[in-house]
Amino acid sequence: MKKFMALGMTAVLSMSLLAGCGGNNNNEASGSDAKPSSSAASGSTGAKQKFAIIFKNTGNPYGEKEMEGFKKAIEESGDEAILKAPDQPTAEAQIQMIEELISQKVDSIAVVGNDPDALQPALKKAMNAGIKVLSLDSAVNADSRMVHINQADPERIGRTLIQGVSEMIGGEGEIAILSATSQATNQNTWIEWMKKELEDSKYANVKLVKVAYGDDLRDKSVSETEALLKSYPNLKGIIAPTTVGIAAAGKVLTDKGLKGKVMLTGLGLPSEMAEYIESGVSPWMYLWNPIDVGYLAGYAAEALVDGTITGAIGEKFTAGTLGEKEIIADGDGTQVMLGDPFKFDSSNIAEWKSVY
Amino acid sequence: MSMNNKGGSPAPTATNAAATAGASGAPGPAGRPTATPAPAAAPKASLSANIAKFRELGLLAFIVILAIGVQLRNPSFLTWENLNDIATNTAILSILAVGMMLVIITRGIDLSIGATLALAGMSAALTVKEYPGLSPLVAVLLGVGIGIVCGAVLGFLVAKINILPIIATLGMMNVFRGLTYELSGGKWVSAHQMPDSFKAIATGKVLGLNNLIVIAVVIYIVAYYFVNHTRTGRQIYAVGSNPDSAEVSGIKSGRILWLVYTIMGGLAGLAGVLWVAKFASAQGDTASGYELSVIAACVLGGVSIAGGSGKISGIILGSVLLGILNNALPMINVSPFWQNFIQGMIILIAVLINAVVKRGIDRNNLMRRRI
Amino acid sequence: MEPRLLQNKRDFSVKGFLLQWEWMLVVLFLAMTVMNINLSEYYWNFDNLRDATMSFLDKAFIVLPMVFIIIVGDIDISVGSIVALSSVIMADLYNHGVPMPIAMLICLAVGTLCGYINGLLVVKFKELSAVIVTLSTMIIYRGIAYILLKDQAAGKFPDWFNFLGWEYVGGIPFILIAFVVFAILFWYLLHKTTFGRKVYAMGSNLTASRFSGIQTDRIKIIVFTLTGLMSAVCALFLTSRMGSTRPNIANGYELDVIAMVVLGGISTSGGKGRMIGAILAIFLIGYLRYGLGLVNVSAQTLLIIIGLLLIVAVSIPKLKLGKKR
Amino acid sequence: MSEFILELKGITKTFPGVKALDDVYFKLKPGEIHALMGENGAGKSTFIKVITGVHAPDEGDMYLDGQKVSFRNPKDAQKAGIAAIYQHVTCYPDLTVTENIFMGHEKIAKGTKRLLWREMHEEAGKLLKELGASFSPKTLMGALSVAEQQIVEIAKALSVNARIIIMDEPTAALTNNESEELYRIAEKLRDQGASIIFISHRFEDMYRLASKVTVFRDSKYIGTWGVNEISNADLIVAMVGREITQLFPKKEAQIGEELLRVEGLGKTGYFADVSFTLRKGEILGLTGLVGAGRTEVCQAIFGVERPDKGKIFYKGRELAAKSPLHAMKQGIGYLPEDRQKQGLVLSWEIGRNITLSSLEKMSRRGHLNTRKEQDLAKRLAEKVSVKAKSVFDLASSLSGGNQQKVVFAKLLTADLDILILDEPTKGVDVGAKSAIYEIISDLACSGYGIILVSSEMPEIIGMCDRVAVMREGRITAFMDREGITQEAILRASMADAAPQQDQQRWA
Repeated sequence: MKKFMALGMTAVLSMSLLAGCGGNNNNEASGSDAKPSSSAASGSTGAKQKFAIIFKNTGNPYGEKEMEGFKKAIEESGDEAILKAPDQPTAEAQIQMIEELISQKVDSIAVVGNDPDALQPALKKAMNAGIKVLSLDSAVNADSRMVHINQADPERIGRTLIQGVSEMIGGEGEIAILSATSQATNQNTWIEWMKKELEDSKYANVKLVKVAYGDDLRDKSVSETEALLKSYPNLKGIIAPTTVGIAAAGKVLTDKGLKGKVMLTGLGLPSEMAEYIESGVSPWMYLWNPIDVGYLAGYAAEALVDGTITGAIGEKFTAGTLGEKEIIADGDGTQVMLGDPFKFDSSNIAEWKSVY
Repeated sequence: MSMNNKGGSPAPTATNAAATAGASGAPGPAGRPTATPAPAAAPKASLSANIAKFRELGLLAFIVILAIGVQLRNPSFLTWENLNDIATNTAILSILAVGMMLVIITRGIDLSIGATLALAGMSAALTVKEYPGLSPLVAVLLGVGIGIVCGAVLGFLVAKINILPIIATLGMMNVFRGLTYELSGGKWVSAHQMPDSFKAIATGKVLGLNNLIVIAVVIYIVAYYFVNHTRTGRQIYAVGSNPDSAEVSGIKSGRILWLVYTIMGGLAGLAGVLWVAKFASAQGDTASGYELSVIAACVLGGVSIAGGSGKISGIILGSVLLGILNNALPMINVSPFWQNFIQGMIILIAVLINAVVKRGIDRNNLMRRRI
Repeated sequence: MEPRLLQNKRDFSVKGFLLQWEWMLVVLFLAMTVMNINLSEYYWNFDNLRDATMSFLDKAFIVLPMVFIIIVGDIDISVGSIVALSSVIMADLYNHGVPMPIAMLICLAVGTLCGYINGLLVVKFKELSAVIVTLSTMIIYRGIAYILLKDQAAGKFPDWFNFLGWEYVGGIPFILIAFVVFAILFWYLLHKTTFGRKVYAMGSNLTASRFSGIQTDRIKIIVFTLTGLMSAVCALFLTSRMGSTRPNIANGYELDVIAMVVLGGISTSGGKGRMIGAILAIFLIGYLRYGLGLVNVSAQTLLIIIGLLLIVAVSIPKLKLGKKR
Repeated sequence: MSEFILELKGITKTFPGVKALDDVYFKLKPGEIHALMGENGAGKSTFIKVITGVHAPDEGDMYLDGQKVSFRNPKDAQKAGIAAIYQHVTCYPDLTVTENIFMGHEKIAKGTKRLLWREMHEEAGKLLKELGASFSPKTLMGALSVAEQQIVEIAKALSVNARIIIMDEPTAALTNNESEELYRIAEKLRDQGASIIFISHRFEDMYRLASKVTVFRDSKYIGTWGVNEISNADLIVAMVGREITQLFPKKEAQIGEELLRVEGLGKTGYFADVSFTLRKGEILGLTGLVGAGRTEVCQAIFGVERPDKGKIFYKGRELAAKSPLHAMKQGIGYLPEDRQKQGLVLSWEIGRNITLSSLEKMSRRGHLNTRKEQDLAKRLAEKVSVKAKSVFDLASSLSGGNQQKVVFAKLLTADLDILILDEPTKGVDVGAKSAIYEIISDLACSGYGIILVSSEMPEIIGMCDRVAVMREGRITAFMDREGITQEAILRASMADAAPQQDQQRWA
């Protein structure tokens, strides 16, 4: 008899559990507006058009900001934004999410690709279903998108970083790069451009000794940085084009009291780096404003959906506060450029560190 | 020692038996030496005892050789500073290894420590962010507390509902990880939001040694005393060595299990705070997959997954070996793409050698028995 | 003593029948379905339900043989890495001009080999538990994948390769058909053949099985090899769905797979469990994820739900036993 | 103040499904050795667990020195001075002897709860000396022989200076001399005023030691007698509930041609130049002390462990069994010593157990024909008359004797002509024993060649056509049916020149 009860209990438990979670998810909706689930959980079926964005992975402030900007743009034009991000930064998970969005018959999908090619079949399927697809930040290949929102020209990033570091170390000495995972596409492109820039004769005395990979893990980034410092005692500068890496490096340099001896620059979140920029461990670093990237993507998506643009070169559209933007060529695809990377130094870090 | 005992015991037993026999004036034959150790029973544990010794020496030797090798490639390896770094970076791992050893001794395993660590770390970080004035000690206690709660939940699932540890921890791993994200709302807590007093937990020094090292050492001393010199400590081994007779001899296995997982949780919580303080940043995905390194450390340290055996000295060596690997591979310019492979190989080889040595000793013991 | 005749009938109890774990899964499945239908208007829709399978069935191919391994009383946590390695080798060969069909065969061969190595190690070094062995091979296999592909992704497969993961046969996703076929094969192997019977025997009492003339070592090797092979099959479908591959694909698959097997009622202490349970579990988790995905439940909430589901599901029968004692 | 130190009245204990104890009575006088007998499953072990507080009785009272007591857990019983030595030695192989002795009542310092290792080692050493054991208390328990482990168990009982010591089949795993040893210890304890409850299947144990005997049957109380006032026969009746006409129904089988010839078989550390032959219809006894290498020889022939030296000839052809399967294919079957661990899948139905070793027979291209399987299982189960409702009952639900019968049935599925039976009646109750003996001699008559490994003299003497006695891995004597006597076997199994030999062996 108690066995039957157990069975019944199972049913009840599972029901309540699942329902409970559904509920919990509704609360989020009413609770914080930052929550992805917010708009959708209420299962609204109004005339509102649905614009979805998929970031690399959850729990990443940079991504939160990008999605926030996207949401802002979409809501300015009175539509509904769906914000998604898998728990692991993998293409597999993103494909699954794209499938889900296709089922929901959204009007547009903006994706920050975990892999340039892997998403192609899924995104193609979406486009065939009449969904407008664009990528932002980290691009997917030209066939699987209509347009790409480029936060900043990879060439410019690469070259500026080299210029920056060589200026810091007075034009001569050994430098090293601390990247994210060996797989990260945009990091790799930037590094390519850095190497190109270095070929310039004026960097004759600047020597790139090693590219290390911190896998965007704190502990690994730290031990990699320490290894750099020990293997290359007269290392002058470190370029870390990744938010985790640069912060970890900043921490190591601070703890080892190498401020001023080893220069640090790269791409990082102001909030993460404020400490080290104010202390001077990293005189300055670069980053674009992720909020704007998302915001621009939002307007681009709107434009694609209401047909003002199709993703062809030369088309123009107004992106809210960012004003008018034009679509330009990018390899065999097309893109919209946000602008140059933004330079953060002791003068302006204070105001930005609270923003993102 | 145990080898001689193994050999030494049976014959004399019998002879003394004869003595007592004479004493109680019993018939002749009984007095004659008889007992040959039942081969089934005899080799097993005495060997594992030998191994325990042998393997640690072997491990030590291996570490030394490795160190020398690296030193030749990169002279800055065996410098006080670098050793200090290794110790500092290994501290957290080794702290967790203590808890994991206890869990494994009871025939369990804990996959959730990475998540617990993250949860505790994040909560502590958020707290100090809100109340910068807060004494770091409070933050530490908070972290430990949260860890203990997580551990207690696991302990309950394992001990009271008796779910298999691997499953229970697998499930709760997801839960804790999820909670961490929920808690942080996807944000990170970064350096400038943490008061220096908090960051000082990990940077501060006590007589030239980084706090982390000191804390680890203290924990090891306490742990050593606990497992070797307290009743509860020994009962942990008892439960792992033979759960049934533990019941019979009135040991509350349930409580012991519960305790073990709670300790593991507490240590994970502590590690969480230290981690966050060390890297001056708390993320949702902190230390994901870290549990594998910890388990590897225990295995290298000779903690038997079958339960019942495992020594503090062993896991120290195990953690140190891993620590050296993490530090050395980048330093001798091993291509980052090879590092995975090498680490895996070293773990595999270590355990295989272990097995082979064991067999060797086994054979020798049999040789000694003249037929 | 007087020879007594034994009854011919197994005494059948309705209770016992209804109490099988699989029924609990069915109940859970219904509960889940009802919930999903209420949550999203897109859920109860043939096309959607059909296409959803495409995105969660790849893992399922590994679940099938993993059931065997766990029934034998071992475990294999290297499957994710085997998927990565075989997929990477296939892609690499193809990019070096090897014709795709051959590359695919080699992919299967690689998976099989990896599995065989696992099996061999587990059998030859009985004093090491399978956890340890596969823990290290897990790191090693993925390590090799990294060595081969370094920081590139390999892909640009011929279009027909998409068929595996994306195309339909008579309106049914090919991957679904393939899975059903394999599922039936493995179900038959486990429940209808001497091999399956021996696997159960080994899981319940290894020594007795050996003394009863079962070649335990051989069977263990076969089971591990099968797992390797099926991991490679998974690699084929996964790679096809991704259109490109890199050393870090299928990261953490082992945990998902094991979770499904356990949820399917296969006891990790060996000897117990049924194929049907595991299959139910696959679809339970798959559709649960999908349904919650439709209402865009955040990833972290999903984590929590899946975790709790696992715990709750496993606790129920234990609670029952608990009352008994 | 009653004359009884321990008294139980109307104890009843029910587990889901089974009534393990049904209104049981028991009285124990101070300084008395009281035998408790009964077939397996008669409820003895449960009874013990009630006394030691592992189980709480559903009904009935328990009096200690006339005071009513009720133990909530083993600790209470320990405090009350009750200690038990369990049937299967319950020790911690990974821990030292000292810890095993003091587990549950360690000596700890007053203030700091520190364990007082030195004190414990010293006391453990003392206890062991008293018991005539000489191994160091720091030895790992797992390194000891079964007999030595028994001694540790007893030391444990002493360490709590128990007034009531319960020995649950302590001699089951011991050789005669080791038993002798144990008897003396028991008597010593009694003379020191302890009361002992002694459980055993062996009548010799009872007659040797006990002054009173209480019998249980089918979890009921049958009666209590003075040992000298009840005859062996009556006792058996009391235990089994019926006469056992003939314990050793040895039928004369005619001995045929040679089936097996073993020449100079040897395995490092276990046995050396073992040679013997086995013929059709013959029962060859293989006896000697536990650890003399009998089991190892058998398993070598059966292909479990490869021998390093020597040849095995099977029907004239040389044969080196690579694996049990290979051996069985040739026609050699083995009934393992430990039926629970090596013989059966306890969690399985009887039927499945029976067919396990011959699945191929019931399958076509791997497909298993369950009909065929069940029929075969049923037929064989009936042939060896397993007491069960159907072949679908779980093996774990059977008594020791019936479990053993199932293992026999399993052997019969394969077409063998050599059976190696390793301690086939170990821990089997009287009733089932004779049944098993019957099966054995029937098999012999039907032409099997049988190797019967056993430590039980009467069994060997009653059943075998020839006996080979082993000592320390070598065969020391062969005897024919006529020549077999208890003394002869004992003489052959004991090392005369042993002491110095042993010294060398362990040097």
